[in-house]
Formats: sequence, structure tokens, C-alpha cells
Amino acid sequence: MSEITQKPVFSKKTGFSADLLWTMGPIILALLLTTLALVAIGADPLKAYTTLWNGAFGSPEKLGSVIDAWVPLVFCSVGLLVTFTAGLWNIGIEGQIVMGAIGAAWVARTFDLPAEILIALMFIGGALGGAAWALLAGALKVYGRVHEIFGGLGLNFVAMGVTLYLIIGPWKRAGIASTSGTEPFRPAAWLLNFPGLTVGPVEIILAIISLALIYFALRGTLWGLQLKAIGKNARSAFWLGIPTSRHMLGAFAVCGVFAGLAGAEQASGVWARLIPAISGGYGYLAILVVLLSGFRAPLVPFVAFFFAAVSKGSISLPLDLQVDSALGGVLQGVVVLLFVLSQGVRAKWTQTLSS
Amino acid sequence: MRLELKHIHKHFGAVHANDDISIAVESGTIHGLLGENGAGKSTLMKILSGFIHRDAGEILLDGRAVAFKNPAEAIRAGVGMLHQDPLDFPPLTVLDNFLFGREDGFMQNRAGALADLQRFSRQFGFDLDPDALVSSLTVGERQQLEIMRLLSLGAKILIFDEPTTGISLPQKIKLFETLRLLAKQGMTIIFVTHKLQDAEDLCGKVTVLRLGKMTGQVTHPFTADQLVRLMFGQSLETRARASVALGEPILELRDICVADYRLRVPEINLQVRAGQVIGLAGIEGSGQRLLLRACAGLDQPVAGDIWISGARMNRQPYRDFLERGVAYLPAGRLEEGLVPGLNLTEHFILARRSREFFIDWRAAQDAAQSRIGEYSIRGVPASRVEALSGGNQQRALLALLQPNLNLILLEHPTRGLDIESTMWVWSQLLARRQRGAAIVFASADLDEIFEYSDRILVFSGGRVARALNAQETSVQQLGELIGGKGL
Amino acid sequence: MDTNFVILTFASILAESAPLVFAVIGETLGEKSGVTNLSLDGTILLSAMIGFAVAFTTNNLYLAFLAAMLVGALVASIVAFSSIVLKLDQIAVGFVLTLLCGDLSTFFGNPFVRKPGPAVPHFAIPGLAEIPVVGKIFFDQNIVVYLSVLLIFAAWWWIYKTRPGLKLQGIGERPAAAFARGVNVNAQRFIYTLIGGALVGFGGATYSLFVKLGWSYHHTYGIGWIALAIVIFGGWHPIRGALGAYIFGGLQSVSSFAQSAFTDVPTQVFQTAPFALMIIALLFVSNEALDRFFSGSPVSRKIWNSLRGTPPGALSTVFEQE
Amino acid sequence: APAPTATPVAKPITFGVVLVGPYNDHGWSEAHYTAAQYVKSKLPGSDFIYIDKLNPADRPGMTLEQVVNDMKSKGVRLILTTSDDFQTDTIAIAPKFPDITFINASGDSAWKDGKNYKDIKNLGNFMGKMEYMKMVAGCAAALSTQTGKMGFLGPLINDETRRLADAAYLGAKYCWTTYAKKNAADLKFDVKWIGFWFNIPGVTLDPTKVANDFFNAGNDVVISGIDTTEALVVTGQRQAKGEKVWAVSYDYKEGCNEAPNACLGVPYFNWGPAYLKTVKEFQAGTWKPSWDWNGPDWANLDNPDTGAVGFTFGKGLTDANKTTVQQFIKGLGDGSINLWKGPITLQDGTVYVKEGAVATDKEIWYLPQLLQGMTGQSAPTK
Ligand SMILES: Nc1ncnc2c1ncn2[C@@H]1O[C@H](COP(=O)(O)OP(=O)(O)OP(=O)(O)O)[C@@H](O)[C@H]1O
Ligand SMILES: Nc1ncnc2c1ncn2[C@@H]1O[C@H](COP(=O)(O)OP(=O)(O)OP(=O)(O)O)[C@@H](O)[C@H]1O
Ligand SMILES: [Mg+2]
Ligand SMILES: [Mg+2]
Repeated sequence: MSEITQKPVFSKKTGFSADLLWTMGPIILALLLTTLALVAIGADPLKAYTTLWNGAFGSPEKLGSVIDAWVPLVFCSVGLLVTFTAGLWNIGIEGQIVMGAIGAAWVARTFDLPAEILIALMFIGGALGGAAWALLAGALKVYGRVHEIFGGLGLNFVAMGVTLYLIIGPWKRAGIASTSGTEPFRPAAWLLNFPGLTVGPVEIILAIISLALIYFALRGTLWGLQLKAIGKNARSAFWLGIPTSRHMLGAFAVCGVFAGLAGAEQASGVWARLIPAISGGYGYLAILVVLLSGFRAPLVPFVAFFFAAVSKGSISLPLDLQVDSALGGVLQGVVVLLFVLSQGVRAKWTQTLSS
Repeated sequence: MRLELKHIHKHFGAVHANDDISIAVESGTIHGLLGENGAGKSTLMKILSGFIHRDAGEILLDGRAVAFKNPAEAIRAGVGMLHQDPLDFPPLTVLDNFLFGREDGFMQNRAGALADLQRFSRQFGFDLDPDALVSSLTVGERQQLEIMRLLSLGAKILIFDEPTTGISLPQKIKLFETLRLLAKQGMTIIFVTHKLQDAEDLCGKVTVLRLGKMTGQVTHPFTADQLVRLMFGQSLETRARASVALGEPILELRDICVADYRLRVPEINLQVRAGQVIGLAGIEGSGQRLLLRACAGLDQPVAGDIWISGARMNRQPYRDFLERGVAYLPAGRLEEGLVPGLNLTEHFILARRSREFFIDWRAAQDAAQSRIGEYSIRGVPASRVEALSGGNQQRALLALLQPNLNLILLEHPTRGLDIESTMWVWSQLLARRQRGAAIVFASADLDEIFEYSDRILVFSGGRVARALNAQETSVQQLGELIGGKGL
Repeated sequence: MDTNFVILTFASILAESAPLVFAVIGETLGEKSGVTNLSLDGTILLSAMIGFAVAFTTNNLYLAFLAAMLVGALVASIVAFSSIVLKLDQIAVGFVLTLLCGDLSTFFGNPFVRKPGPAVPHFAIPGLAEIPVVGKIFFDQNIVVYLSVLLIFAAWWWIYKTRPGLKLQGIGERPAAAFARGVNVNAQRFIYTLIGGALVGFGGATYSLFVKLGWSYHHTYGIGWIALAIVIFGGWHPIRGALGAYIFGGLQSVSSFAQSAFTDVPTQVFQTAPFALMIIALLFVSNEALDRFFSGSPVSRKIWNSLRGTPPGALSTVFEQE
Repeated sequence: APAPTATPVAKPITFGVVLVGPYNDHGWSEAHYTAAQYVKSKLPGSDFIYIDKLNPADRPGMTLEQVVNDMKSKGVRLILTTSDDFQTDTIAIAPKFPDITFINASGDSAWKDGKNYKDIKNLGNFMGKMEYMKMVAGCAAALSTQTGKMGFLGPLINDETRRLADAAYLGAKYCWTTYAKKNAADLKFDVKWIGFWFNIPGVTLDPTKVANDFFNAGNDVVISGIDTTEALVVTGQRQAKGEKVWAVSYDYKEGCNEAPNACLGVPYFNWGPAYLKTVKEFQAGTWKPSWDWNGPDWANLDNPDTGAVGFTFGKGLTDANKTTVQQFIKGLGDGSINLWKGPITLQDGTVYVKEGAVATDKEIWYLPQLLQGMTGQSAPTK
């Protein structure tokens, strides 16, 4: 399968206004298309967008829930920056989140410790769980020559199977065996939230640290440069003396760590138990975030925030307008699709201009 | 069919690849097209066969002006081209390949194609199994298939772009026989080469190109010296070689056997001492690349021992070879050496031996700048390698080599380079040799092999001859060995 | 197990695998031409939804299938355009489309959830259906099922027996060589990608109008990925690909029987099994050690290659005329 | 103009309804949605807002707490969480929102005698006595089957679903032996669980597939126990092919509509009265946490204003069988038939309710296994 096109979003040669045009163009066009979709189902677009906005920013609680979604998106995007740099399509990230949640849940169910230690251990457990699952996809790719898209995808479903097995098997609730989740963890395993909000300081700080860490690691270290070389041409990288297999496995593992952190955060901070589909779809969404960021770490938090706001804001659509909240997903998808297409158009455009 | 090319021009950006070329070829003759690398031979032939479009000029077939939009139109008009790397479908069968492009009905007319194929095979004495996969054929056999295919499509003008590079001597003899036969039947044949001998043997008339321009036309009989003068502007002299005192054995191969899925070359024995230059000669794909990669630690030999500076290196990882001062320069510069998308600075950082974890970009840039000057690479530290020209890419590859190397392995070190770059590359290599490095290189260019090797290892037909002393070997001898005689 | 049960199960597998067969053959055609359409999971969802919506509103099955095919072709045209004209990464575009089409199907499918609508009518072929065993399995189905079986052989026939089919193989293996022989590579790629997409769309409608009658949220989620994996498993060969689809259908049957047989194991584990097996199958077809082992002799290599199937040489690459 | 009424118009109220599936699923969630509309039409000044598909597969990352926050910001002070799936979250959230009243439908946390009692001031439960209607469903199935083999398409395994499957079996066995006068051992009753309340591709078994497998295996009646209507749809398709097969739908009064001729009937929930009572009490300020297990209105099963559960007869049931089923219903209603009377033997052979005894509410609610005579899993794992 083809290499990932990593064209920079902003080129140095053309001016800022041209960049703005090529960035805003797709967004405006996307809004136009979603407006059309709204008109098509007979909804009032203006009302829909206000509802979307209010759903995301209408109250401190809502802003809190946007940040609640922002955190796992950032974790996953950070991990994906690493695998994308190494030229890998880590679609298996969903399963890695799930395994992170399972790791954290195991810690929470096994140890009776003070909150600080327990939560730290849960994050470590989550990181290990995610990394292990990612390494499995990596090993399938490196040693088994199974393309990471299919290996990862299969493992996503397997991870789901494992969760369900645990929830209705060994970790089932006393008396009841329902797929709705395990017994809630002991309170020491719950992440502390800001008063009245569903999000707390620990996960926000952790997400910001992760982002900064990976930004500098990819930019300023030999490891980052080596990954970049592998991503662009693995054969040449190997020739240069870079241990390609080990680095690819490493990239998977690092991505797994961050996906696992997202999983641990979901298990501890959002659900306080293990549920099926605990990944929340954040892994797939984060792939879109990274694509729309043009693989650039500094843009990730903003794009992630936009995605989080749309995701959370769209929940108000059915409540207020009886419009399906999938509109949010449509908006996100159209924006990314048009952005990717516009990059191609732009490249073609400049090519025609120069020749 | 009589062919006339009149005042053909073609530009690639700044390069004037064809500059006012005019050639006339009578039917029933074999016309040679000669020139050094990059002279514009392929460009001209691609224009003639519809692959690319000329900027200016005229093409006349039997006096009628034509303009081909694509190769299919050219074939319909009777012009067919055989590419150096045959442009066929290796995963398909011989018959499928033969069928492909014939326009007779909706269904595959296999019976008709088979009859045609057999008729042509009988005519030329070719022997191809219609059901064999093309991937299992030799390059010579693939050429035979292409010839028959083009003839069956009604080609009257056949272009051969360096057809003798990848085939064995018996196959070459067979090919020449065929070409003469074709000419006798009234075909017009254009034969592109830079091998003087081939031109002498085969062509009634030869056009020589140099740097996009026509430098002359000669008719039989002509001498090799004439051609050389036209090709290079002057006749080349071999320079006297500085003698080097040989040092310790660096590389020892004991009964090495290298193999890939289609080739197996057993019993290679060789000792290379510091300061020695070994040339690997032979048709491309006879195992030279496999041996170089095995010596570099990139592939495992199937059997035998590799010793480097006194240490047995079997099954050691590639990086241990690097640690021991072994370097390999691959032929595919952007495929297996440089990383397209990264710039020169980044390449120099990656190639550094010291592996500091954090990158000091400013220092790295300065270092890159000085390295660029040292190797006279036309570029800046921020130049992406894919934007460099072939020669500068080769310079960049050389610049990535560590300063103190014991063994340098090179695959076609000067392929695609102009004379000046070629000289420069070798001056670099010879300087390293002075400093005690051993050099093993593979080349398709016999002149290069003769000029620089102390010893020559000839690969042919799955075997390797005993290393020859370059001084005591004649071209004739070498040619015969490559062709499989006396091995 | 009585024989009737076995016969009915086989008939069921044949019928229930029909949409997968359409999707696998469609994707095989596209990939054979060199274009990977990764959007299958979304395309199937969206075309299933549109197919049902059209059937529901017009009560016309022909229109419904036509609309679904148009949807499939439309999505495929985005993939084709972005890869052939814009030279973008096919995987990125395909993945985005996967998610986008899924959300579109939910958004526009809302009014049609669980509505009773028309279904593809059963049609036993007179005479043939009465043949013992075989008749019940093959000739007591409906038009769509017959079409799915016909399509397998039609695709095989097209690829390996006709002249355009030979061109199709060529543009996927070595576009430059095909170009040299007069094939308009990019136009052909466009057409095959569109035809492939249309077939995938037909498969989607086959779900909502027959196999999983009706429309609900995420009605066919996951099946597109299975189809993509089966294309690899089938070695880009229509008959082997179809076989893969039937094996998958069989596995699903097994997983519902297994619940009674293995009462200790949670049912969801069996539901996961096909995905785990998919990985194992891919591991098998792309295993280097097996590859080396069978490459020993030309004969075993030939057998192995024909068993395994190799991807088209130019899959997912861009063809640029000089 | 609105007719003047004797009762003073109460102050406007908006309550919230949280649905686990789509509001238009023709099943469990739609039954709740219909009840909310019933309240709106019966109680002037009342309105509701709802969120549907609140499950991790359809709304990944969306928690009940976020929904409650959202509803709260719209002034909602009474929220009905309408699935067993919400019980855990409702218990966890209710104490955080003391100013909001929660009702969890199908839960048992407000049942003082129950196993899961939690003393939460603002959380109540109600549930309908669906087991009686499942008995009716079983009866209709037993009278209609030609092969004596029927399948029960179950969701996930828990107290409620075991209870309902067992009830269906008890009804079937009774009618099979009493009315059809056949041997109990000849009745085959196979239970398959898909793993969740409705199909989640990749997670649950596909109910379409399972229903087909049931028929392939020789069953000719499938009793649906899941929230959605796949079993009926499949049955309709197979009937159109000429097969003699039937289905019993579930949950929603109009649940036969998707394939009327294949439908023997629907045991359905009529949540309206319970909703109305709760909203009125809430409005009046008299609401107190309670666990209500509401039965049918035996006098008129289809009265929308009374019973909590009912049964719609389907076109697939012959007139003769319909008469018999009605006779059975009458017996259940007047107490002459009590299928909870012992002996009731569990699947593993232990006697659960002794000869002569009658099962208590608690015994019925917490039925631990399938019953002897049924095949299928009783518990997810041993
Ligand atoms: N581009 C390449 N060209 C040739 N061979 C390669 C290439 N990439 C990987 N290999 C082969 O794959 C094998 C494993 O690669 P790699 O060494 O990157 O492993 P590693 O795990 O990073 O190194 P080590 O195990 O020594 O720490 C090597 O033996 C090498 O021959
Ligand atoms: N597609 C192209 N784009 C840009 N430059 C090109 C292209 N093809 C050829 N050139 C340039 O045109 C010049 C002539 O190239 P050409 O391939 O015709 O040489 P040649 O005589 O065939 O050399 P060789 O003996 O190495 O095959 C070279 O400088 C080459 O770099
Ligand atoms: Mg290794
Ligand atoms: Mg050339």
C-alpha cells in the first residue's frame, strides 16, 4: 500500500493569505455541505449550528464535557503522530485503548491502595496494556507481513471480544451478567474531577505533557529523525544503519502507551468501570484529527478541540431539534475529506502554475 | 519503411536533451545510435515511438509526416520499441504477453495468437514455452518475445534500446543473427548502444550523439577510434595508476554461496587486502549484487564463511558490519540509499557515528554546509535529496560514508554519471584506497572494470571464475568469460 | 443433525454471503486495476441505507438497487479522482470516507429505521429447484443470490478470458507496459474503480433488501473490513475471493451453533472468532517462512503462488505518463 | 379553544426520557417513547425531551451523566432512564443530582426486599409484569407449532431475561400439554442469546442470522426476547418463501406490523399509565421512591389507560388457537391457572419451587437458571 502523503500544510514559499485560503476553503465548503444536508432533512441550519454551539459551550459543564473528549483525543493523536511519522497506519489504536482500559481495570480491581498510588498504577497498567496490544499489531506487521490496517483492525475486534468476555465472564457483576459493564471500581480508583464537571486536572495535565513530550521527541531527537526516515523510506533507513524493525515496533509501542493512557483515563475518569466499547471511538476520530493537522503536533490540540466540541455539541441536536447527532460526524468527515482533497488540488494547482 | 527524423528538439526543464537531431534510415538497414550516458539517445527513441512528445521537428515515415500521441499509435503506424528493461508483464504468461495489445475481437484469440507465436518462433529459431510465466524467462528471452510481439503487430521499424546490456554472449549472438535476418526481410532497425564493438559488428551506418547534439554520422567501414572521438570529443587515455602497497587482508570469502529465489551462485572464494580494488564483471543480475549485499551484511549467504578483518561475520547483524568499517553503496540511490523527503542535513545526522540523542540543529546545519562544500554537492543543507541531480545524489551518498572505512562495496558507482563526475567519484575512492580501504565494485562497464580493478571476478551463468589479474587479462578473454566461455 | 438441516444451512450460507460476494468481487476488480478502495465499510452502510430508503419510498426494487449502485460508484469516484487525478494517498482518502459514509447513513437513515419495506422476492427456478439437495441449495433462492453466483464466474470469465480483462490485469501489474500497448491506463482504472464501487453498493442494497432486511443504525458495520481482508485472502482472484466469503458465512453459522455446544464460553467470543481467524489467514498468506519453504523448487513455487495469489504489482500506486 | 376543565391546570412540566435504543425501534425503546407521548397528550402542560441510542456503540464516549447535565440545563427535573443497562449509572449519578428525580425502568435498586437495594432518596423503579404476557406468548407458540420445536431469541443473560424466557416456556408447556394434549417431553424449547438488548455488529450475534439458524434447525416458531424486530422480519421473509413458520414479537404494541401474517402476537409494555402516575405525583410533590411491579389489566388487556403489559394478537394465529389462548388468558387472570405454582425444576435438576408452593416475587424476579426442559445457556459462564 502506498506511503502516507505528508505534505506540509503551510509552505514557506507561498504567502500567508494563500495558506489561509487553502485552509479555510475546505472548512467553509464543508459547512456549506452540512448546511445542505440539514436543509435536505428539513431542519433549520441556523438553529442547528446554534444548538451545536450551545451544546458545546453553553455552560461550564458543557465546556467541561468538551475537554473530557479532548483529553483522549489528544492522547490518541499524540500516539498516532509517532506511528504516522514511522509511516504506519495504526488503525488498531481502538483496540489499544480498550486494552489500556482493561489494564487499568485490572489494577483497580486487584489492588487496594491509596488513591494517588492506585491511580498512578492504573495509568501504568493502561500504558502497558495498550503497548502490549500495539506490539502485537507491530509484530504481525514486522515479522508476519500482515498489513497493519488488517492486523490492527482484526485486533480491535478481538480486544472487544476480550472486554465482553471479561465483563460477562470473570469480571461479571454479582448476581447479574450484563454486557453493560463491570461493577464500578472502588472510589480510590476514580479520577478527581473539578467540582461540578466531568473532567479533572490530572488527565488534562497528562495530555498536555504527552503532547509536549512527543512534539520535542519528534523534532529534536535522533529517535524522531530516525522514525521520519523509516516512514519515508524504510529500505534507505535500514541502509543508513537504523534498526528499522526495532524502531517500527517501538513506534507501535509508544503509540500503544498513549492509547493505553487514553483507555485508563476513560476507565478511571469517565466510566469508573470497564464497559464494552470503552474506546469511545476516540482512536478513529484521532486519525482524522492527525490527518487534519497535517501530521503537525502544534496543530493537534486545536484540531482535537474542534473535534471534541463538534462531538459533544452535536448531542444537543436530538435533544433540541430531533436532528440526528450523526451530523457532527458528517461535519468532521466532510471537513477532513475536503481538506485532504484540497491539498491534492493545491499541489496540482501549483504544479500547473509552475510549468 | 524509410524513416526520417528532421530537426528534432526536446527540452526537459533546463536540459536540452535533443538539440536539432536529423537522421534518415533506409529500410532493410541497421542504423546505430551511439553516445555516452545522457547523450539523449533514449529521448530521441521515445519521441519516435510515441512515449514522449517532441518540442519541435518532424518525423517522416516513407515521406509521410506523422505525430504519435502514444506508443499504440506508433505501433499501428509500424514503429515498435524494445526497451532496455523489457516493458512486459512478468506475472503473466508468454502467450498472455503476446496477446496483450492485439486488437482482434472481444475475446482473447488464444488459438490465433498461439499460431502466430509458433510461426514467428520457427522463423527465428526461438524456443519459448507459451505457458511459462515471463518472470521465469531471461532478459534475452523476453527480448525475443517482444520482437515477435512487435512484428506480429505489423512493426516495420524496430528500435532496440541497449539490448545487449543484460544478456549473455550466446544470446547476443542469437540476437544479432535475428537482427540481420530482420534487416534482410526489409525491416528498418535502429540499434541504440554505447558499445563500440556492437556498433562495428552490426551497423551499416552510425549516428553519434553527445550532450543532446548530433556530433557526426559514419558509414561502414569505420573504426572504433573514429567513434570514440565523436562520442567523447577526444580519444580517452588510460592514466597511469598510482601503486599502492597492499596491506592486511580485509575481506575473505570462503566457499560462499549466494542465492535468491531465481539464482544460485556457489563456491565463491576471494581474498581482498587493504588497498586492493576488485571489479565484479558480468551481465547484470548474475549474482554481483547478491555478493555485495552479503559482504555488506544485508543478506545472508546460503553457505560459506565471511571474514572481515579477521572476524567471522556469518549471520551477524548489518550494524556489526557497519561497526567494522564496511560500507555499501547501492545502485538505487533514492530507493535504497537516500531518503526522499529528508534534506541533506538530516541525512548527515542520520549517518553520523556518534549517536547523541538530542539534535543540535544549528551545529548540524553548519556541519552539513561544510560537507556539501567538501564533496562539491550542488545544493544547500536544506535541499531535499530527491531534488538533487543523479550525480549530486551520488556525491551525497559518498559524503554519507564514514571517514575511516576498511571495506567499500559499490554497485555501479558511476552509472548515469557524466565523465567529469565519474572521474571525481573515482578520485574519491582511490584516495580512500590510499588510506587503506579495500574496494569491491560491480559495473556493467568493462572499461571501468579494466581501468580501476586490480583483480576481476567474472560472474556468468550462475558461476564465478577465479579472480583474474587485471593487468594480464585481455578484453577478448574477459568478454568470453562473461559470455560463459572457458569458465 | 439431520440432512435437511445441513442442506438448509448451506442454502443459508449461500444466500447470506451474497452481499459479501458482491463487495469482494467489486473490490477485487478495483484492486486488480491498481486502486484500493478502502472505504468499503462506509460504502456498504450508505448504499444499504439508500437502497432501502429508495425501496421504501418508491416501492421499486430496481430503482433501489440502481440507487445503491450509484452511491457505491459515487464514493468510489472520490477515491478514484483523488488517487488518479490528485495523486493522493488512497488509504487516507478511503479511511476518511469510511467514517464519513457511516455517519451519513445514520444521519439520513433516521426516518427509515425499522420500517417495513419491500424485500427481494423469493424465486425458485422451476424444475431445477426440485432436484434433490442441489436444487434446494442453489435453485431455491432469489434473483440476487443467483446474480451473486453468476457474478463470480462472470468476473472470472471477464478477467481471464476476454481481451479487456487481460488489459485489466496489465494495468494493475505494470501500467507503463499497458500504456505502451495502447491502454489508457488512468481512464480504465477510473472505470474499474467505479464498477467495483457500484458492485459494492449492490452488495449494500442486498443487505437491506434481503439478507438483513430493513434499515437500522450501523446495520452492516464491520462487514466492509471483512470484505477487504477477503480480497487479500482470495489472492485477488474472483473465485477464491468468493470462496473466502462463503467460508466467512460458514464461520458465522458455526458461531451461533457453538453457543449450544460450548456452554461455558461467552457467546461474544464466537462473534469475535472470524476476526481472529482473519488475522491468522492473512498471516498464512503473507508468511515469509512458508514463502521461502515453497520457493525451493519451481514446481512447489508455482503451486504456492497459485494458492496464495500475489497482489497486483502496481496496487495503490499512481501511474504517470512521461 | 380548550374546553374548560374542572381540574386546575398544573404548572407546566418537562420530563426527560433516556432511551437505550433508537426511539423508532418498533420495540423496547419505542414503547417508552410512546408512553412519554401518552403523558404529553393526557396531561396538559406537560412535555418531554428525550435522548435515544444512548449506548457506547451508538454514542461512543457519551455518558449518562453528560446527558443528565444537558437535560438539567434545559430545566428538566424528572428523568426516566429506561433500561437495565442504565441501572449502574443511575445509581451512581442520582446522589450527585439531589434536585433531580430519577426513575430507572426495569431496575430493582429501590426494592427494599430486593438483592440490590440502595437507599437513594431520588431514585425509584417501575417494571411491568411481562412474565404473564410471555406465558401467553409461549402458549400461542405452543399451539401454533407443527414441529414441536421453538426457539427463544434472547438478548443477554440476566435475571430479567431468564425470568421472561422461563415464563414463555411455562406458558408453552402448559398449553402444549393441556390444550394440545401432547407429551411435555416432545416440546423442544431452545434458547440462544445474542449478547445484548439489540444487535451491535461485531459485538453481538446477528439476530437475523440466529433467527434463520433457528428455522434451519427445524424450529417453526421463534419467540423474540430482544428489543428489536429481526425475528419477525426473518419469519416474514421465510413465510413469503412458502415456509410454515411464525414468530412472536416483543415489547411494542404495534410490533406485528413488520410482517403481520407471520406474527402470532406481541406481548407488549404499556408504560403510559406508570409514566403518567409518576409525572403527576412528581408534579404534586408527593412522589416517593418505590419499586413498582405493575401487572396487566386482566379485565381488558388492551386498555391503554390501565394495565402495564398487554398482548396484541397477530394475524398468524388461527382463530381456533386465538380462542384457546384467550381461554388461557382468562385462566391466568382469574387465578385458576397459576404457572408459578410448584414444582418448578431448574435446568440443572434442582427443585426451585416445591410441589404445592407458589413462587414468591423474589423467587420469580431472581430466577437463577433456565428451567428443566429448555435447552440453552443459563449463565454466561459457570
Ligand atoms: N531495508 C532492508 N534491506 C534488507 N534487509 C533488511 C531491511 N530491513 C530489514 N532487513 C532485514 O531484517 C532483519 C531485521 O531487521 P532489523 O535489524 O531492523 O532488526 P532490529 O531488531 O532492529 O536489529 P537487532 O535485532 O540487531 O537489534 C535484518 O536481518 C535485515 O537483514
Ligand atoms: N523524463 C525526463 N525528465 C527530465 N529529464 C530527462 C528525462 N528523460 C531524460 N532526461 C534528461 O535528458 C538527457 C538525455 O537523457 P537520455 O535518457 O535520452 O540519455 P541516454 O543517451 O539514453 O543515456 P543512457 O546511455 O544513460 O541511457 C539527460 O540529461 C536526462 O537527465
Ligand atoms: Mg532484529
Ligand atoms: Mg538511455
